[in-house]
Amino acid sequence: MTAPADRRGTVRARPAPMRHLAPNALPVAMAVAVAVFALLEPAFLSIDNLVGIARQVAIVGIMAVCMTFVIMTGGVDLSVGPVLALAGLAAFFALDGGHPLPVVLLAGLAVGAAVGLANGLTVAVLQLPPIIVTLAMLSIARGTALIVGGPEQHLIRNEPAYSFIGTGSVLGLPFSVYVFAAVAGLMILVQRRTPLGLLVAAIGDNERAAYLSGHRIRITKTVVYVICGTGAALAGIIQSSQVHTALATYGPFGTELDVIAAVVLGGTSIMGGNGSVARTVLGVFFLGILNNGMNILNVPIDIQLIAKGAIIVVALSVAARRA
Amino acid sequence: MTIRFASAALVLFFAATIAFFSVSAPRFATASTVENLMSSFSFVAILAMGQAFPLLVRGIDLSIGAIVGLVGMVVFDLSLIFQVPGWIILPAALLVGTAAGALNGALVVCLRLQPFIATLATLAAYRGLTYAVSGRQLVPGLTTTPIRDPWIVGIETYLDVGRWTGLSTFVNMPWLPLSFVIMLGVFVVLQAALSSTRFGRDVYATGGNHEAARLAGIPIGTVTVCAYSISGFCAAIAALIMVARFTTATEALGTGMELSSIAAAVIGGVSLAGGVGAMFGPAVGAFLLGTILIGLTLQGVPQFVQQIITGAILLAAVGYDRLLWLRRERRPAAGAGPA
Amino acid sequence: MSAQAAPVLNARGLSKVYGNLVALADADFAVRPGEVRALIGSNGAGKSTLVKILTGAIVPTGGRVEIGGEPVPLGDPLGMIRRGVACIYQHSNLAPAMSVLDNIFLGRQPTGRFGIVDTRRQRREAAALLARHGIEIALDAPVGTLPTVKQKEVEILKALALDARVILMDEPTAWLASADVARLHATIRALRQRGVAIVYISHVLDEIFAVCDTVTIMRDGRVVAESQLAETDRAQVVQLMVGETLARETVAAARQQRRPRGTGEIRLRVRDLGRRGVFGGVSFDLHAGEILCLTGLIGSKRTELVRCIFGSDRFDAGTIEIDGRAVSPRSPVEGIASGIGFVPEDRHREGLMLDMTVTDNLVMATLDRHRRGPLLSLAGMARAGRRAIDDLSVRPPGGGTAVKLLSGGNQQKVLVGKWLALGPRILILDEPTVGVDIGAKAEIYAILRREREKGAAILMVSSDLEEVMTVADRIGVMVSGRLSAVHDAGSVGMDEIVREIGGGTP
Amino acid sequence: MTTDRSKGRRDFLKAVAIGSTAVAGAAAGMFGTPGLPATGFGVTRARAEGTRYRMAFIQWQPHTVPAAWSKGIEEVLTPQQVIDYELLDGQNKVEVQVSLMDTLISQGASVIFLQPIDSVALAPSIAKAKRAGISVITLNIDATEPHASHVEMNHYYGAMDIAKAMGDAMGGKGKVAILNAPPGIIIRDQRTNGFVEGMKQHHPGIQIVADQVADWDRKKAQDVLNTILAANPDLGGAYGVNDSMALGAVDVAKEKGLLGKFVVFGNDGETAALESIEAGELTGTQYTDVYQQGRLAAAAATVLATGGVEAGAFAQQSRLLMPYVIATKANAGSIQPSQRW
Repeated sequence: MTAPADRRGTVRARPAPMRHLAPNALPVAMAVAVAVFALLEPAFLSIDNLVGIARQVAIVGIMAVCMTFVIMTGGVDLSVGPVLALAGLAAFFALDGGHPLPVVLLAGLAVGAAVGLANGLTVAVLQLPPIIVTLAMLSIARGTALIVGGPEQHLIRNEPAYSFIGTGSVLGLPFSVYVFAAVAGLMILVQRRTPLGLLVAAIGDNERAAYLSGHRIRITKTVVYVICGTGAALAGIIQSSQVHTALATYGPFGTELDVIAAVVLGGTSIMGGNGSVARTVLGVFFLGILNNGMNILNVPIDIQLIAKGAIIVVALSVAARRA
Repeated sequence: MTIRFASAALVLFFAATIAFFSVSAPRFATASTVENLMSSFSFVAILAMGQAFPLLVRGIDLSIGAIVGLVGMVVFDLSLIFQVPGWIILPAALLVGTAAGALNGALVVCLRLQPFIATLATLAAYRGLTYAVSGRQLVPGLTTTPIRDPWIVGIETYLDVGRWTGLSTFVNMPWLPLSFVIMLGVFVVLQAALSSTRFGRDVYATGGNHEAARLAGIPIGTVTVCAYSISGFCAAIAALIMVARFTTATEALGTGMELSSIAAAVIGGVSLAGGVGAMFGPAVGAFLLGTILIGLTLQGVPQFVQQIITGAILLAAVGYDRLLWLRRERRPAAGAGPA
Repeated sequence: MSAQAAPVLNARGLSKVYGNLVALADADFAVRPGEVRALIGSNGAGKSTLVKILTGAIVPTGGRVEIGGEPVPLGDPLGMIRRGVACIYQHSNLAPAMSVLDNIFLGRQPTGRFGIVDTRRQRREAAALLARHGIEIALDAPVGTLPTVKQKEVEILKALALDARVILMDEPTAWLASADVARLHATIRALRQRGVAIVYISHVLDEIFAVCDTVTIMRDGRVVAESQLAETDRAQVVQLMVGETLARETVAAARQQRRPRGTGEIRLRVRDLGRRGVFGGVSFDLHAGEILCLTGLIGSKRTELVRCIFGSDRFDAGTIEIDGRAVSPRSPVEGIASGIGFVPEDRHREGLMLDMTVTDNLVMATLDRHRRGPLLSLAGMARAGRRAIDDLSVRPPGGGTAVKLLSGGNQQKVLVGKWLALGPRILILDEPTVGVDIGAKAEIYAILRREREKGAAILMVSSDLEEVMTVADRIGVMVSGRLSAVHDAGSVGMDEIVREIGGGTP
Repeated sequence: MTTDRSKGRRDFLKAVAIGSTAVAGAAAGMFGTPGLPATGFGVTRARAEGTRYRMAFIQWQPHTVPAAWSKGIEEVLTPQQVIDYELLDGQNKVEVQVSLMDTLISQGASVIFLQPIDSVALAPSIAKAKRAGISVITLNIDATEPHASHVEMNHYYGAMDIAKAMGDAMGGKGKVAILNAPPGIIIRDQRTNGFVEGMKQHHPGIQIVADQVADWDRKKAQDVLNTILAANPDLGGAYGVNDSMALGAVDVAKEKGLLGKFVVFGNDGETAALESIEAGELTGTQYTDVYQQGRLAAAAATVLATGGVEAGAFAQQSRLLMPYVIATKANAGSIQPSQRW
């Protein structure tokens, strides 16, 4: 945003700071982290733990992958936390009503899509600042979740099919990991192979030009938020199935920031523009590895937080330097 | 520029809200409610005013809540573990807060990090630091020991303005919390700094037209760092007020304050695009939110519904600001008088 | 004036190269105290680059600058300002939310104790300034709420308040009404009296002859001539400005190929088109297979006109017919739907996705054609890209390179190619060769003629008279929001056009 | 945790006595409570005079325990028909709780039930309430300011007993991990300290190899324990500072086929936990009949509100100490469905 509004050439050509991070700094940082953890605690590299990491990042991963587009268009979605809770509740009540699994899943995802749609329309059509819109939606959605679900835990008992989503495993890998992989794959496909993907990049790069090329910016932006909401909902379904519980307070304050951090570490500029789903996946795993490694070394929470902050700053400032 | 259309509308809305609750909510229009409002939301107002500065230079401070926590814990330690006298603690606390803010600014300026990211990182780091220095963990016995230092606890005193002025003979005047007076002080100082000092001009210029500011020889970097330092400084004051109010500090102090302060600031007409806003709006915005929460509680509206209403009001506020902007866009030539 | 006094600003051998576009080549430029020096040349001749170097906005690839005989560090805007080089930029350089007063004194308000701004003194000085230059303006109005003309005045005041030794004025009158222009000139003369050196950049010859002492003429990044205006006449100046840079045969070829009214089939009919407060009463026909050039001063609302035709702006009067069908495009989507392609003026702001690849940019307007079910056929896109790259001979020819790495000329070709891919029935180009090197210019002209042969109707906005004379079949001249005349290119001379253009501002 | 153990026990007996009589009395709408001047027929009189009482419960944040308390409280208050009761959300923020206290005070509530996030932080507001003649009843977390009554399921001693039971189950040796809550609320500190202390006292042979934060959350607990297990394959058990986290540990044990071998203890004793215990998955938890605790508090509240006792008069507060059991497969069955929350 600090790029001077000058004439032809000079400063506008400066690439968005984050861009150069992904290809070099992030993998390097990841390698270093892995090496350090492995040295201090060989068990870090055990198959069990690596699978564990994959399982642990699945939920944040799905949300991050789905939020990447939003951030690429210069937006942000702070409301993913409560959406996660809402979706879980919706699924629970659907199960309670004895509906078949597809209906249940649909119910959950629909809630997310609806919230996303609300966000998207407000941002794209009314053109209000995304951060405020989704901040408002954060408290609206949380309030709704608490009204709908109340404080009680809604236990999801003997629903083998539903529980399989979060707890089942195929060929030794948790099913949730497959879901994450599928979503990531799908979004990468969308980004690389569909008009939407190209359009999102175009809007982030030069919204005005995209508009003058005859594209419907508002619709695209709305869609992007819908995707984000749906992603959060899917995450919510997986979580509720993983813990056999639906609870209105799931996805507490801070969830959204973790997700955003993952996306940004992945090299997408928070100001919008150039970004990549694939690199977001990298960012997700980077944070996952940090958390897992520090847990496995039994690092106290205080040091964990400080380290996380410091590492984000270092990684990104390296990127900024490159630019 | 100090009081914009938005702010004027805000005042009207504020008045309307108060009027509404005064008639609809039982026991709303009482001295004690006013006291409650002043003492429970003065520090929110201070945080909102602090937050306004990063916003004015087109930044944002997500770590403001974490700084509150950090400062609170520092006060806790100094007072209870090291038995430092309060008159030393107060400046120390302010120093810590300002330093934390300055670090944010430095990250943004020197490392060229996006403000959102830089302060997101420090949000985690400062909270972690709070845990690390937490006297509650180091000396478990202290968890049940209140802070008694007069210098600190003294902040939580109430002034019976009513009696001094003799007004209380006619009406039941609310006692004035010192924290509210402090808030007023902060407001006056910061507003003065904004509207009548060179620094204030530089802040508006930096946020309003970065390139123009640079070409005009304004030290953008310094201005930015100062803006974040001010937000840290305000966080420190807020922390002191809270500690005085609770006679202790918890590790979680200030959690979520970043978002409420941003909300209050934006409701108060501070533009996220930078360069637009003042101190008046954020302060009123904070008390508006407070009034609504208290009013709804007195009306017996369930807490959860309150969250929804708060969100809706936030939307309304930005929506209204947008409306004004659109109107200005419609007729660029008009309105060329003093605003 | 004192032509023999030592130059206050003296630049030697300045050059600037972007990628493989030479924006400025070994240019010398000097201006003396009390001298008003015109700096002229067609768009992309290197004026803005020179100005940017003199204001320190960019660092030249080579050369040095002396102020008052002292060599100065380059690329240091503050240094330049401190040394008394002020600049009035074409784009706004003000903080919109701040008052006029604060903008005038931006970054250097007089302060008392504790950095408290001495508003009284500020007002005094501002008032004096206003009085001295006879400018009326509400000092407390937020600049953002002022009309553009007033904002220009604030810019000028800002520069004046700096009591600079050299003031660069980049198109200062572009947005000014003629009365204001006259007043500005009075101001300039007053400044000259006080020994201030002024560099006056403009397309308007009248203004130049009215107010300037000397002239520096640039073309294609080079200084082609310096002279005393007293000793030259318009014809010479225009001649120098326009030059004979295009190989004669190209020009010749272009001229004999002229086909006014193309196939005779009216493709686009515009009647009394108007947009309140911008332009009005514009009527013309555009035929299939012809190139109609709209020329005029910058700010004569040509861009606004073509935007309305394309649909990215709204018009509120008159009618547009395409192939006899009345249309009123309300968005680019609709404009494109009715077969219009639009190459905007500022290719960086409005045309290209700089970080995306050449191919991506080339297919940006035709994505739907490359859809196979829900997916894009990358192969198809690549093929289309390759074809376009070959047709337009984009260099480097890789479809995968990011557009921002291309030279201005090639970027422009990509931008044009994006619209050609659409096979537009009407192609609108706004200043298509700004900042494009001479070779690329010729290529673009060739492309345009090819499209014309294919029967496309081409509407082109250009301020570069040489260009207009070269490619146009017919020439329309716009003067402050009105289409004053449309000529057959063959039957009108450049000087005539020049007169009409200048004629706009008596 | 300030009181020494024996006193704790004595309070506990006294508490049961007061509690039961109070409940009986409240149900019958008549009173004779030891330690309080017998005013008689409080509620009846109130009903006659048509005076209504306002009572509110400020919880720390929406959660099963306060929810159950609230249920229990309502059970007692509703039938009396003279009391308006509402549940307020402290959003896990001290400042919110304090502000709510102020609001209730200016609203003129007659009794405030409070689950303080912090003992010290809420003390000033409690003092203020007392000045305003409002009785405050704290639940589970005591406050440093003496007030009307404190109804608690002791965390510190509970955690100690859990440590003991856990050690016994593990045969006095092995490694355990703590799935902890983030700092900032006092329950967390009390339980953790109690557990650590208990292990020191009863089973010095057992080693606490990990203490990691899992945010009260079942999913996080799963992830964290997974990781810890990778580092310590020989881990013998885990203590979840609340049941959700314990159940998270159970999930992991199930997945890794460690059921039976792996000892998991929780805290609170919510329904899900008890079921898991009966299913032979969760080893045990600290159970309290939270409904009963709510009823007890409500009963006391009724007494205080209608009994005409001056709130300021409580120089020395009554401590109603809830009986808790360490529920295991052995005794879990004896907990009635009606006692499960």
